Amino acid sequence: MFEFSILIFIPLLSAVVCYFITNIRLQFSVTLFVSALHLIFSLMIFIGWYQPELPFYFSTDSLSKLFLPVLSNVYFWVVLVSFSYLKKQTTANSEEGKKYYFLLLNFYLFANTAAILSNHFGMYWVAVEGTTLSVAPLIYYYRNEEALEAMWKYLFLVSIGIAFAFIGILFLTLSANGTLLEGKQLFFPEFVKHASELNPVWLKASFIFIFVGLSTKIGIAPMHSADVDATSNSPSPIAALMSGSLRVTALLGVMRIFQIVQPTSTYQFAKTILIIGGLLSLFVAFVFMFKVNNYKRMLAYSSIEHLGIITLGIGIGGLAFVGAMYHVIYNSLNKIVLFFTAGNIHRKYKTREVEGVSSVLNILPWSGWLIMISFLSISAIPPFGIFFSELMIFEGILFSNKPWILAVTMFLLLFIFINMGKTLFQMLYKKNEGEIILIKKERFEIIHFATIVLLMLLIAIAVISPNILHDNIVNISKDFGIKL
Amino acid sequence: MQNVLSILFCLSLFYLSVTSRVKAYVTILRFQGLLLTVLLVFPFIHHFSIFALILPATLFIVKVIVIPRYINKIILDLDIKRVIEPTIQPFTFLLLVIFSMVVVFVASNILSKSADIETIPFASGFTAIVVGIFVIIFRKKLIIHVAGFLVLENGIFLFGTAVASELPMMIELGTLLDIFVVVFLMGIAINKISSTLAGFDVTVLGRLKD
Amino acid sequence: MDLLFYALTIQIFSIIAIAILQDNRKASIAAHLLLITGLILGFAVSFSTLVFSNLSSQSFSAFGIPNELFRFDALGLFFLCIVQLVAIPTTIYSYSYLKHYLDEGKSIRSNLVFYAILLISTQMVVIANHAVLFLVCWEMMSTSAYLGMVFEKEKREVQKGAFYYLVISHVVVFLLYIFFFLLHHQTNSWLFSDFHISPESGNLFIALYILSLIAFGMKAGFMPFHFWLPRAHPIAPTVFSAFLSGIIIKSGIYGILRTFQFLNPTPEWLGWLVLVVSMISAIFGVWYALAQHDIKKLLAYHSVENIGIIGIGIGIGFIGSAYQSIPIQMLGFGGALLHTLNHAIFKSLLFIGSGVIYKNLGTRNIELMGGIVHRGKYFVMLFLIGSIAISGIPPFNGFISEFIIYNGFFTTAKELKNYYPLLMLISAVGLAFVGGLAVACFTKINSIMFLGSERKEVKHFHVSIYEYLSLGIFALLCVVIGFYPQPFIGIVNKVLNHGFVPGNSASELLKINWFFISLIFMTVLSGVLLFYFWKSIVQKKYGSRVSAAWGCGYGGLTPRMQYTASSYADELNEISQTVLVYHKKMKVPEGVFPIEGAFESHSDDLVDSKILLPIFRNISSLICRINFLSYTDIRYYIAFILIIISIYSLIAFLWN
Amino acid sequence: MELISLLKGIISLLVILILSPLFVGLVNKLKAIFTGRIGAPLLQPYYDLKRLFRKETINSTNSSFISVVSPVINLVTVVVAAAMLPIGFARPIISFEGDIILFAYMLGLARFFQILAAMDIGSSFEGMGAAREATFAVFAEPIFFFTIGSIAFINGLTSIYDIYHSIRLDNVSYLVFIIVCSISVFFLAITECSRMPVDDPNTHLELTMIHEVMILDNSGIDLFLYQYSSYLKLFIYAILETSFFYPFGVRSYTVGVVIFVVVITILSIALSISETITSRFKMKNIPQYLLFATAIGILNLLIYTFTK
Repeated sequence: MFEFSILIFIPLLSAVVCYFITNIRLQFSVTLFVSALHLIFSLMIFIGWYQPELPFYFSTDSLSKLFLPVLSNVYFWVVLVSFSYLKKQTTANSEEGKKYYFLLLNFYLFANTAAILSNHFGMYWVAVEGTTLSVAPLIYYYRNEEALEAMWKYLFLVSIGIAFAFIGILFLTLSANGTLLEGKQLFFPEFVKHASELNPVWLKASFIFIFVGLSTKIGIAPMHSADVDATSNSPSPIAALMSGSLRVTALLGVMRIFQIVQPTSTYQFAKTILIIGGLLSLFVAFVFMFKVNNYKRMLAYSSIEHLGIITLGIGIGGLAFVGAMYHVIYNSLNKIVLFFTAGNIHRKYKTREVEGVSSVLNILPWSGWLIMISFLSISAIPPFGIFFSELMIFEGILFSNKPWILAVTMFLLLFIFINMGKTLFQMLYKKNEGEIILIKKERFEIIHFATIVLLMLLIAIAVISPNILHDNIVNISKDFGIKL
Repeated sequence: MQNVLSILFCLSLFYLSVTSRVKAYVTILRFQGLLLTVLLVFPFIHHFSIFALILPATLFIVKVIVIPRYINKIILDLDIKRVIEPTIQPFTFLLLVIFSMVVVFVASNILSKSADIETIPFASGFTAIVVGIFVIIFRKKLIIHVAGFLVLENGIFLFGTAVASELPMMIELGTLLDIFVVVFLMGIAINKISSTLAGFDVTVLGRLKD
Repeated sequence: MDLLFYALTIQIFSIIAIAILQDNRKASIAAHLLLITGLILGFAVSFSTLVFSNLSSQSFSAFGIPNELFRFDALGLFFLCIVQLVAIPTTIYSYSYLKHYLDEGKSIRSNLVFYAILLISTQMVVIANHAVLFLVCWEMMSTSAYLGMVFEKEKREVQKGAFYYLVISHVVVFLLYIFFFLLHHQTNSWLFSDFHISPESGNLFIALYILSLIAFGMKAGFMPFHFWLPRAHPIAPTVFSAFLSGIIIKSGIYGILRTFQFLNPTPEWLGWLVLVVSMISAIFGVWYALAQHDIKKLLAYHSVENIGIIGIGIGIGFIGSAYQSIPIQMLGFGGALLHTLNHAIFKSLLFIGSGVIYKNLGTRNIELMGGIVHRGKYFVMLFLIGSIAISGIPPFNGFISEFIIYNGFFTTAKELKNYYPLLMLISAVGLAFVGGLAVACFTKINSIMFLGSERKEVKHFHVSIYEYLSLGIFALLCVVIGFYPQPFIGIVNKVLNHGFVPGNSASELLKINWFFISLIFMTVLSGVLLFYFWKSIVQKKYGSRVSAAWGCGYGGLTPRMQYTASSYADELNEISQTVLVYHKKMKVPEGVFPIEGAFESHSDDLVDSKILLPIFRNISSLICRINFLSYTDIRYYIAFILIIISIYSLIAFLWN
Repeated sequence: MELISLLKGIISLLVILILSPLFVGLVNKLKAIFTGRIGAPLLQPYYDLKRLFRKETINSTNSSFISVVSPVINLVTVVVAAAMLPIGFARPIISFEGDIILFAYMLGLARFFQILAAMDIGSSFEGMGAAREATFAVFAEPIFFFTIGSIAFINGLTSIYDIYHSIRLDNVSYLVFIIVCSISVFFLAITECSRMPVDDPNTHLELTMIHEVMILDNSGIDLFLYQYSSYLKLFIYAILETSFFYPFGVRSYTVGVVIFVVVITILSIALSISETITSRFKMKNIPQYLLFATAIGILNLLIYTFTK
């Protein structure tokens, strides 16, 4: 019960606290404390120093053990930089936004933790909806028209998507009719246990609905649009939060149902659907990288691309699945760095258009080099982690029964790399005529510290490759019936 | 009894598809809420328990009283025009609804072979979902979109009762709460939109593009 | 081997030094010193290991590091030696180069860091034994090279060319992924030492070879994959273009040779494929070079030519291995290896020389140069040595390796009778043709850049002591290998004997009468000196003076009346107009009172300008026409959900 | 035995060094006779050399150390090349496996410096000459390989001495092959030594010359060296030519020498005749001419390879 309260109640509590205290600094310190606590606990659980016994509707398994640290890590860094961000980022009418900022963050942590730890579809559904509700106002932080539109679209589309996911869940109960599970609760473990008895027709239907419904949150094409709008128009920490942890949480649901589907006859079908989704997302990213002229949108599309890669890997299975699990971690780390640095650039140039930005490397040396390095790392250049995970995924694809997918993927990735690089390097290098470059030092801030630490982490995890992580991922793939 | 309610539900959907007044939507939402409440209360006539009444009660409060009032309030505050602006003829819309309804009924009839489900509530629930989507797709006003979303939710609820699985009450309540908050947020958003963008239909939301 | 890792560590320290030292100058001095010490130590270790130890054991255990990660076999050590040998003078030059920028008050830290990373990763590439480690080092090498390239990042063409290079290396690494995956899948191991696949495995064998040839060939710059060199080299800072052309493109050669170690014996057609491709690269590389006016671009095309010559050697070797003939393999691969070393030396020399010129004249266009010989005599001499060497003319090292390759032709003709003499003869003629073109090209650049009178007024021409030092070291190497090739031949022979040409006894390489050749060279040298003194004595006797050149009685010769580079090369370029995409613009002065006329000749790269860019443009224009996804209205999003669900349900319905 | 063969080699080298101007003189004399003039005396080249030797050296104002060392290098390399040639089956001083390559590349070295020296003057006349020299050299190289090289490749012999040594009369196709080879060597000689119809050794129009214009600005000892090395070069090619015509199988030194003299005379007659009856080509046509010679070589080779 203790760890349960640490992980779930304390965030809720601090949300309430944040509602009552008005001083931003105080709110910040409370939230930071909570996030640190959360991080420590989730790491302890991950390392397995003790097995938490959680109450009804909640439990931990290898999958949630992996996803929980991802969440709390992202959350911790986001909170860490948030305060300085709020100090600097004052637009005309973002005051009230500040008031609820930390409250909503805490609520988000509460909901997201609940979603990850829940072992019941209904609970999961409620919690995920909760995350949507907590994120939507945060998207509207800037209080301008774009933010408003983004929020509306995100809220509306995702709510509908979630509704579809609910239908999927109902189908799942239907599929349980006439089996031992009939009338039982919608607990994952039972379903996984008796999966083979489920009715295939309804199972298929339920998989489709849950996948498509949650796709609106994961950002699998063609349900990606609202996601892109939201990520590109929210303040950078929130964008990092969304592409770092929220999408992953939504992915968790898909993986749950995939895990249930796995022993049944629907397995192949589900894999195909996942592969189609992944390829579609890659294709969408490929198309939009050609015409994107707003660097935050570009990053958003990049996270579409990487979630697509992960989905593809899960769908392919085998080694690709393991690679996908690693990719989840690395991608979330890398996305934080990208969005933070992009946030710095936005703060300096006051525009998201690529045209408006020039010679970043001279004006903001720190952020410039950091965003370049993180771009290199996101495009799978060693020694950063993404390289290794993509290596695994590629090898998995090559030796799956559909090697042609590798060719397609590589082609798309190559062009994504080209266009992203073109856009980014133009920002970094381009020197407008008549513009005097004065080489002045950019102040070294907490945000740079955070990004550097994260990049280090990105290298360290890849190079050291701790056994706990590897074993955990091996366990996950065991749960998914993957023989390595 | 359940079937009767479902049929009524479907009739409400027909009305929804031909009406051209915003107010009518609110009324329909109320009506559907009422139907769902009755549907929930109905089993308890035999074995009565206060505890079991919590859920229907909340349902009634949320779906029949609070949300419709709230929507009405928004309509009055922003004095949104009384007529909806359909993008296609009501007649075509009706045809579309009928067509999809037929498809859904046939399909669910086929599906009911493989698993025992009461076809009529199931099908009508599903039709409600489809119609909700149609409403969103073919109407311009954001408030109507919200209404469409609610219709969809009602459909899901009906359909949930049809598949004869009792979700734990806590989760049902959570669902209701979520829906309520969503609608609440949407209302705020619509307010903001009408104030900042001077308009309350989707045509004003066209800024974000590549 | 521990020492080697200490050496690497010392080099890594240089990065730290840059990080901690605040003052730019101090940082640069410290970093360069550390790098050079590390390199010298490393070179000492690797060279001594290569020469003295018997390389029987495939891998040494280095402290801490488990065996399978690194491997110090003959081939790896040979390339390691090349890298370090070339890196030392380049680093010396790098110091003065960066000093030049420091005086302008430009920050050079980043550039220095990337240079250090480039050096270290390149040394790691050639000793890596684990495929993934290899890939990591490989990518770090390419990427740090890119980051170093964009030193003068404000310039448009710098951004373009460097990015072009980055994209190409990305493509290469994608291909390498597949290559190593297949090897891993087949041999069920990641270690180079375990990779071996026999031709029995049929298609896989061929596929692997094709992959490796495309990937490594792209890195090495074989035609038609050469297009990135003439774009990347000119824009890179001289240190990097020297290293790029001297070392990095050799990593492609290294890869191909490794592939041969993994997969042999090769089928014969493969040998012919390599031979023909290399011949084309050699001939058209030098021909393109002839048409250039940008000195660095010209040198880049010369790298294509020399890679072609190396490839010819490799092709011969492949043919030899197809027939299991040891002499042919020895001569072919031996020529290739030695030419790799030689090219690394003189190409670095030439690039650094061009860098010096660029620093002083501020232009890379040779049409604007001239008369430098009167400013820096010794500099010109050093550059001249490099030019003679690269044209494969005796008595310098270029000739030695080409001589070995010619012997390869002869031996192949001798060993494998019937139609081989004819084919080999044609190949030899091709190589001779390349030599002729190279002579034409290097006489062109030497004479236009250095001789005559100054076309553009040279403010000052100063060559710093460091520049002289590095150039001198390279020139010395050229001379030494030219005049006294035996030890180097011995090393190459040893490399080939150990795990390269299986089961070899008496070496063909050593059979060549090297002693006699170096004797002849000595005679030539002494003869020249002798006659020179004699001539000067005679001149003393009968007098000598200086006067204006003969201009058909017209006295006022001006620098602009000198012969230009484009007119020098015109006749040859005319002949292969279509391949070179060679076009001229001429404005003839007309009328009674003619206004000034103008003439310019220009050559684009065929592959680059006629194939790649159009393809890319078409793709992007096609994609930009796709806009069914870029709706802004939320109703479409929701419609998408409905549509995709129905599609998936349809799939589900039609499933099995 | 070794010593004697070495001695023979030295003698033959000396013969080459001494007789080369005479050969030029002979050709010029015959040419004069054919054109109905009396012409210069037979030993005129020697007189020229003597005269030049005595003259004062004048260098261009632009010239650098290149034009100082170039004549020397030119001479030395040509002499070394000459030392690889057999006369009357004496093993030359320099003779080892693959010296045919060294021979070609030594001449290449000479050319390299000749061109540089020409460009060193900094006048456009020399520029033209140098450009032409470079251009035609590119096409001359293949001819050399297609003739002498072809024999090398066919017999697997890589030393000039062995190559000529291996020439046999036994089968007809081989004989034909050798003869055609000698023809294309003749073409090669004409090109390399810049005789008619490629170049006119005694024109004085700067715009039309190749070799002469390159040394236009040289004088005194430099010109002496250049001239002498060009005489040597001509004689070297003459020897390459004549060596085909040794009575096959005869292995006696004296007979060899006698026949050598005879053939040289015949060759000079042929050369002078050709120079008399042909006129210079336009510069544009010279590559075709060279390609034609190459074509002969290739054709010949193909025929030979596929008739066996």
